[in-house]
Amino acid sequence: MTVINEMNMSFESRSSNEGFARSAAAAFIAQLDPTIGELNDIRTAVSEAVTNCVVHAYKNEIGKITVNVKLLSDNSVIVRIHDSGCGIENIKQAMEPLFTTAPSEDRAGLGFAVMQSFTDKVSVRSKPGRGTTVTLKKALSRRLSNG
Amino acid sequence: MTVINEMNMSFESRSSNEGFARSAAAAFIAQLDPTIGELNDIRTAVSEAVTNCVVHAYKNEIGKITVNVKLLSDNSVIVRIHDSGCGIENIKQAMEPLFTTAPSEDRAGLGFAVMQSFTDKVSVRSKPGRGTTVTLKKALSRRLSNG
Amino acid sequence: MKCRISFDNRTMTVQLFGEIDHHSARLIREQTDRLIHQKKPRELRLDFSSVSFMDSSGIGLIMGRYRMMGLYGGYLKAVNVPRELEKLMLLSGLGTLDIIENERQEMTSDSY
Amino acid sequence: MKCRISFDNRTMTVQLFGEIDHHSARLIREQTDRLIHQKKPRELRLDFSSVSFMDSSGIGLIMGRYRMMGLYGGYLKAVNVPRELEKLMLLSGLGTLDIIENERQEMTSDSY
Ligand SMILES: Nc1ncnc2c1ncn2[C@@H]1O[C@H](COP(=O)(O)OP(=O)(O)O)[C@@H](O)[C@H]1O
Ligand SMILES: Nc1ncnc2c1ncn2[C@@H]1O[C@H](COP(=O)(O)OP(=O)(O)O)[C@@H](O)[C@H]1O
Repeated sequence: MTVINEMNMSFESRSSNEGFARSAAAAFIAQLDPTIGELNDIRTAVSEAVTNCVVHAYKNEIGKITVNVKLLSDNSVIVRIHDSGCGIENIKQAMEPLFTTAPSEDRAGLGFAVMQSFTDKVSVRSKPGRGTTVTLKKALSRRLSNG
Repeated sequence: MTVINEMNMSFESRSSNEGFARSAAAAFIAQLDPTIGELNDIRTAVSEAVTNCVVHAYKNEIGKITVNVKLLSDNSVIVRIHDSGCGIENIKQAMEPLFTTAPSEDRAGLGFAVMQSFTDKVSVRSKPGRGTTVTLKKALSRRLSNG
Repeated sequence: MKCRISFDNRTMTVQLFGEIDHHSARLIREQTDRLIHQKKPRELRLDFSSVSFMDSSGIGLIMGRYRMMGLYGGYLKAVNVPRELEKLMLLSGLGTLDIIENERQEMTSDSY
Repeated sequence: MKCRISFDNRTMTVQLFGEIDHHSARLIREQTDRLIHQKKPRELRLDFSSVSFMDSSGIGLIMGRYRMMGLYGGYLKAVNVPRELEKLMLLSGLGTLDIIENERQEMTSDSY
């Protein structure tokens, strides 16, 4: 599968950037003419991953978040969200629905569950103390109006 | 003046990215609660600068465009659009209204004129053969609803 | 994201606007919790009709208010939930708590 | 960005939609120019009522069609220009070419 278009962005882990990040990712992916539902799914999944960087990775500090978006020739999308924050000790446990290390802050523990149900594939790489990379893949429906 | 928030993005000089670039810049700046008119001005000016990278800087090739957006504490915005393309020999001439080196492609020669009238300050640095950096500054009106 | 809060007897209604995420949820939480503590309503109605986006932070917001209302012996209802948010609400298990006011019910009463 | 083209006698109307920039202008140009060459209309009406964004590429688009219509002895009108695009249109000097159909005129006839 070849990459037909690619975008990178980086910004600070301020909560006010959560809305920007999902909007920008959606604006880039809109080129593939996704359905409104597909675009909303991606917007939601990206919001979860970016929020996790703000809330968990850089708990009491401001750090850098990078987002990479690739549009592939088979009409699918790969979004990679990266932070250089605290990392995740136990990825399997972290991905379990309802698991959260910040219940006091109204976290529902559903971030990874939402990413998984709103995209086709979620992979997580993390090194404690070094940071976390979440990769989201989603295939878009092919539509006749495309092109 | 201190920078209260900052964003960087980079993408390829494909014309389909022009819409993405201005939308993403606008989504970031929306945090400052600009008026619809102010946001449209910025969207238009960014579109001109990015289009120039696609059309002029990287005429017959695909190159990298970077956009940096800074939000300042005095409620103003700085957007920097950079390419590593062909550069501009005579900046003064290039900025004259109606001047264009690509009349055959329906260029109106109004890109810089639009940037100048839709923002407060436009500065251009360029090295022939090395690339061009356009910096746009705009102060936003302070509104009571802010914060 | 702003919210408009109104009272009718012991019912407190929070009309939510725009996008609900971790950033905006904090502001909504601050505004609502102060009033819940003050007025101790019996029913808290969260109206989602003007919400254009929500992620799991919105679920956390609902769950937190649900628990808080329980402490006061009151209850919470999520009303006018747009179709696009249903997927998220169902995934979260909120369906089993019987706090989402069912649109089908409205449609049934319409058809009589 | 799509456009819808219709003919009425020797008037060709192009209804433009969405955002007009360098990217979308190319597609619009391809669609319109083919039909202008084929049908040689007397009047080309570009309808901007559904345009949400435009930059100077849109000015280039208008000017290019204006010249082309001139070659055929026809003329061009830009109609239903939204208020947000006026600033750009005025800046471009299009005002002096008398191709923008004036909204004030419509308002005057309304007030009779
Ligand atoms: N980028 C990250 N950096 C560090 N820890 C993370 C990151 N993302 C998720 N986690 C950990 O995984 C847990 C589960 O995440 P998630 O399912 O999104 O739920 P929530 O964000 O509501 O806690 C978090 O509570 C946190 O401990
Ligand atoms: N990023 C750039 N790289 C190289 N040349 C540029 C760049 N931006 C502008 N120019 C030059 O400046 C001229 C005027 O630009 P502009 O006012 O935007 O009008 P237009 O894009 O319609 O030609 C262009 O025709 C081009 O020669």
